[in-house]
Amino acid sequence: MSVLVEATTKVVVQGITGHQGTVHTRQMRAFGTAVVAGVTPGKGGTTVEETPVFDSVREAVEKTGANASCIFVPAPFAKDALLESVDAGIPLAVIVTEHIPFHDMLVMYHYARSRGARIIGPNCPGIAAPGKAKVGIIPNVVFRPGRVGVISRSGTLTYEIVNGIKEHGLGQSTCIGLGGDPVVGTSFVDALPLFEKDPETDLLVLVGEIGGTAEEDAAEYIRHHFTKPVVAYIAGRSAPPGKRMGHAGAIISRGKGTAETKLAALEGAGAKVARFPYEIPDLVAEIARGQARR
Amino acid sequence: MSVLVEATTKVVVQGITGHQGTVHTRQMRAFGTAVVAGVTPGKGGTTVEETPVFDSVREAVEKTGANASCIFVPAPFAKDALLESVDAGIPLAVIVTEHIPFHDMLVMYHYARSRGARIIGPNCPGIAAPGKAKVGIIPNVVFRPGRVGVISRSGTLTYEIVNGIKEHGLGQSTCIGLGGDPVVGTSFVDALPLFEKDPETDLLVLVGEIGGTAEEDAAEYIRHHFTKPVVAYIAGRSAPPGKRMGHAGAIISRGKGTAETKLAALEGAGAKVARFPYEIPDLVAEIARGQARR
Amino acid sequence: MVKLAEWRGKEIFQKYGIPLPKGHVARSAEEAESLVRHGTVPLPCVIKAQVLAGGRGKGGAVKFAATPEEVRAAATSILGLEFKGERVKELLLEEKLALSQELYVSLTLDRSSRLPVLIASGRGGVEIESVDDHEIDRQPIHPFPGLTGYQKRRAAKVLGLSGGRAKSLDRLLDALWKLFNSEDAELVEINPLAVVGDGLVALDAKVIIEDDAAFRHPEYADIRDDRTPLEEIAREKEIAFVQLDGNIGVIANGAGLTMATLDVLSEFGGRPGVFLDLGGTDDPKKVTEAFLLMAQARPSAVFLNIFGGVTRCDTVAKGLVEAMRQVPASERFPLVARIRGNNEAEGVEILRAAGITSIPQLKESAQAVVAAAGGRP
Amino acid sequence: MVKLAEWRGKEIFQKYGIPLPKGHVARSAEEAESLVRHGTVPLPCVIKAQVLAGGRGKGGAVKFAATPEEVRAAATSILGLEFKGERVKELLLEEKLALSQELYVSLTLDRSSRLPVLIASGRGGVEIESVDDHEIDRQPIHPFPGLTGYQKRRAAKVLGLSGGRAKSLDRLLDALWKLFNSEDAELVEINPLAVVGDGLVALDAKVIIEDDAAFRHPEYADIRDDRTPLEEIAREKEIAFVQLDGNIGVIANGAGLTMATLDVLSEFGGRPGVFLDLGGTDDPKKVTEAFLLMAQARPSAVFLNIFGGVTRCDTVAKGLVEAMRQVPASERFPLVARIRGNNEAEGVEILRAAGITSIPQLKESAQAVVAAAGGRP
Repeated sequence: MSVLVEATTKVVVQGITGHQGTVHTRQMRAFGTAVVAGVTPGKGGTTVEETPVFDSVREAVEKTGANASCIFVPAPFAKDALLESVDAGIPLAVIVTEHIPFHDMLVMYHYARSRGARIIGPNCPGIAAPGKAKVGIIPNVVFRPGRVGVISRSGTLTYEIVNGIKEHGLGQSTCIGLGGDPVVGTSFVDALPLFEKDPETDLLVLVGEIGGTAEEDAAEYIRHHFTKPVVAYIAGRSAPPGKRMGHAGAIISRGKGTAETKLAALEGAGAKVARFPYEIPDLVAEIARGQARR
Repeated sequence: MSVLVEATTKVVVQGITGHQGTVHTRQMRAFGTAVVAGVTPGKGGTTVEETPVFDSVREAVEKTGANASCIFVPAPFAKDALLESVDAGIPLAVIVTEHIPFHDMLVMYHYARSRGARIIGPNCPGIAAPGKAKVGIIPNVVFRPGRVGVISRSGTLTYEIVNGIKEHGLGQSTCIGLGGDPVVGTSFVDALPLFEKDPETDLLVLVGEIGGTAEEDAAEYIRHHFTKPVVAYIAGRSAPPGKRMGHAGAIISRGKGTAETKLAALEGAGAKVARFPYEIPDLVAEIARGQARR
Repeated sequence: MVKLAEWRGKEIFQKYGIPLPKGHVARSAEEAESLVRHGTVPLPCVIKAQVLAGGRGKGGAVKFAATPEEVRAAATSILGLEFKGERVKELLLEEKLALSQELYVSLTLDRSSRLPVLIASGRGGVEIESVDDHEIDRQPIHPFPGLTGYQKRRAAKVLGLSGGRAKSLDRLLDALWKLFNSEDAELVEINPLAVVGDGLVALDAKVIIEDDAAFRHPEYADIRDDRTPLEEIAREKEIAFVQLDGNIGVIANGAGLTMATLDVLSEFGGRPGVFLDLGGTDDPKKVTEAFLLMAQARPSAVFLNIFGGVTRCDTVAKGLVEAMRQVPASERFPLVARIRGNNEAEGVEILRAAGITSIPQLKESAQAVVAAAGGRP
Repeated sequence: MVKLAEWRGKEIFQKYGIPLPKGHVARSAEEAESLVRHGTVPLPCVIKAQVLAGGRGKGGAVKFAATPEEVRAAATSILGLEFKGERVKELLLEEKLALSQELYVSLTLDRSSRLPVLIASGRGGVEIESVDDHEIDRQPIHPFPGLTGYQKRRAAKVLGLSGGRAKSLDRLLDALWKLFNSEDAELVEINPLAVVGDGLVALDAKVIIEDDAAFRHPEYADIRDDRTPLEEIAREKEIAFVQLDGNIGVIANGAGLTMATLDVLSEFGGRPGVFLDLGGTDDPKKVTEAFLLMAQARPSAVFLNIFGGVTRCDTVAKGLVEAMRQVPASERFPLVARIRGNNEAEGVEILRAAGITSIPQLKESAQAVVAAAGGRP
């Protein structure tokens, strides 16, 4: 058992006939994922990367039993694509598309949730469980099966860190790139319980960024509910204060949102804090050695 | 354990300062119900029937721990009242108000559901578990504690039937008047599982009406999932064909909706069918005797 | 429910940008002729009786005309009709379009799922009830996200539309969805929806507005269903009142109890003719008014069957006694009363003091009223 | 994000029926004077610099005037200002209202709950960040039912409004909620919201529109944030490009990796000055354009730090080599490259053939670029 995806996960790629859709269908298949269907309205009946293409998700589900969706359709149509996936009964949608208006995501998130479906993303690299399945775009080369879980708000930085873990001779259980948009389908707090109960994860790497309060929320959760060791890294420690969102935004994240508040919260919750990405593998290895000794 | 309400249920009455709100607060209290609060915007700080009145449901919940709401506010404001109750975290709302536009109810129903709250009604007499609590307006005089469950789409006809059961020397476990509006918060199908798992209910009386497909849906559920004996009555057997809702409505309920289809479905599912209200107590008594013998 | 005549439905369609044929209403043959002479409605045109019932085409209530003289003749013949019990007072004249296909779309409520449903069929132009189930597509629409792109694409596929026609459908369905919600409609139906060239045109319009939403739609307040005068008075007094064939008047409270009463009366050979549902009133004056209304319907006998909840038995008894005092001797009727429930003892006592006996059991009281009305037993 | 100047925000407010003072924009002192002389703006009036930064009142960018001459003088003095780095080019002249109270309301997004939040405070007219937490009320608004009556009642209570003022707030909040959604706003803020007589008037308007929603708001396409010319070019080419103080140029892909790179460079004493995020491009031409843009910023050294995913290493290498060929000798810069991930071997080989060594470890490569830029180590 891994987190969210299994070897049995059957993926439908929405927007499969686009460049990214096609490229990553190939990559997912190379990873060993069962990509069973693609959807592009009007292109039903064709084939992409040996994958049958349907006009609608409903048909794809009826014909192939797809139970996870990977969405590449352009931002203006992403909301529709997600709603179609949810209404077709698919319980998991990874949205790779970037630049989706957050007002659209508000509807997508709350609707999916009310229907019992989970969104990962948008603007995210997706999920991968080495040796099982990948739904998304994380490069295959960074993975190696193992017992380190990774959750991250970043894209390429996740690849960097996951790769670092591999190069250190360790491997990953499941890696989830959550995306860093204002409204995400799954936040650290939503993902943590999944790793907590995953028997294949021994310890967790959490990769955050400045802005928002997701890391502070995560720290709160870790303090009270998460029993596995955590290694945390927050990118942007030295970033100059960004352009502010306006006063009201500051009111919401009052006294939160900086690298300092995030790092303090995570350290306070018992996480080991890495100051730079390349420190993560050492910290992970140290904990793993300690676990092996017990 | 009864269905939906317990002796520990704490009721807030929304619209308590209106005539009906006040009258039925008194009646609920006389039934033994813990009516802990009332809400009428602008009337906070006053008292009605020894019940403290608050400006908002949130305050009522904070101060009194209310966990069920009984809504009497006029139709144009009922949607707002329900949303307020749901947002205040109240898991059960009985809406007595009639004439709520179904477009409002669509929002109320789906929103409540997405937030894990249950609506009974609208335009309904509510719930009563004799000896425990009543949330709604069913006359106290018709009840006597016992082991017969009652679910009904009707109002006064429910009183008639519940009273008939009492006059026959039997008593009720829980009685729910679901209301007969186009969009109801809880239908037969939603209520049946509650009675199925209620250890205090030995058999169930189901009171339906012509129109819609709720009884046919119930029959389908009973056939497959309901193990207790059911006595069913459908009002309107001799009613002349009503003004039709238009063609599309007929398309939805194709071949359903008449007394004949409903009675046939219920009989087919194993229910004992009463032809008139006054036949119900005899059928119930007969089953109860059979159960006692076993 | 407020059923709108075709021309009113089309006025609303226009407001939401749903494409329509060029047309105009006429209330006389002269007006009809003048509309085409002045070019307000182009020729050839179709002349349609503005009645609420379906099946107008077969019933001679729809005619075509190519000249002003033909328009006048057609208008004259249709205006004289009584169509399924409704006298034709208004006509809709519309240009006759060269259509290549007739489709069907509607939005209504599915009570089971508590979701609006988009219904589409390629077999338009006939009563949808006569269309085979497998030729009708139903899609539930969740009110939160509303009508989505994929649902509109599916509808286009079902209707066999592509290109400009699919785009036209996309816009039309958005408009229909908006109308359904903003106007508090129970039903919006376009049958037929005509394919004309590269676009779509709504040839008919059926719109039913929900009564309960009347408080936010004063614009429909002047539209009346066809009611009897007494029904109209009852409506103004907010008393549910229905007149049918039959000679027994029934005053009850609640639709379920009213229907059950009807079932029992029928069982014993009674012919209930007037139903008056007191609903949840707690005002003796309203009860009196209801009885006076009932008296005007001249029933052979009246059955009062009340189970007191919100409506208390003593309130009803008081109202009844007052009404009996007011009813003129010529309008008196035999009365059987059955009052049960809240404040039953008080109510029974009030009736007894006025010389009226309340029979507690439904069966016995029903039998008594059937006998009083002159039927068996 | 598109921050709208006050007068633009108020144009939108007007569209949604939010009550405003009588006012008009002026772009010169003459125009300002003429506006009051012609009565377009009544006297006395307030003259406000149209800059995006807050704290205008304290900064001399807001003045009052009672005569046309005073208006001209005030306009002249404000138009000359450079306010927090922004030159004042536009003024908003508005009637001065007799207000009895200054309130605060706004709508924005709470990322944690994924819900819009209605923020209200009785302490308006000052920067909301300076107001105590317990004087600020936050209510989450669910997008499905939208803003509800009970939430508006709570806001009125928090703001101490009743009667006509509460009714005015009710309408204003409905308008604000509609605006927030229909205009794809990140933030709508009214501070101060003035109590004037029995009603409310928005004295200021802060509206920020979300960039990602630009595709459905062509009306905002002409509004530019204050960007440097290079930033503007980058925006047109859809390359994320930020200029700050510092001498090291950083080209990376992805915001997280860019920030992490910055953290590491800073650790070793580097001063990164230009950030260029390639994002998820897979087009060598775009990489070349990015490098040419970077060259124009004249960095002391450039650090290319790419982890290939969607962006493949060989694509980046090709684009880089092409760029190096095009950069004029005068604009050449020392380059440290680190390319990892998808097609790493191919990319490294392409660079090697062009004489560029990719340093695989982040730490070592960062140290190398700091050294190349003239810093330690």
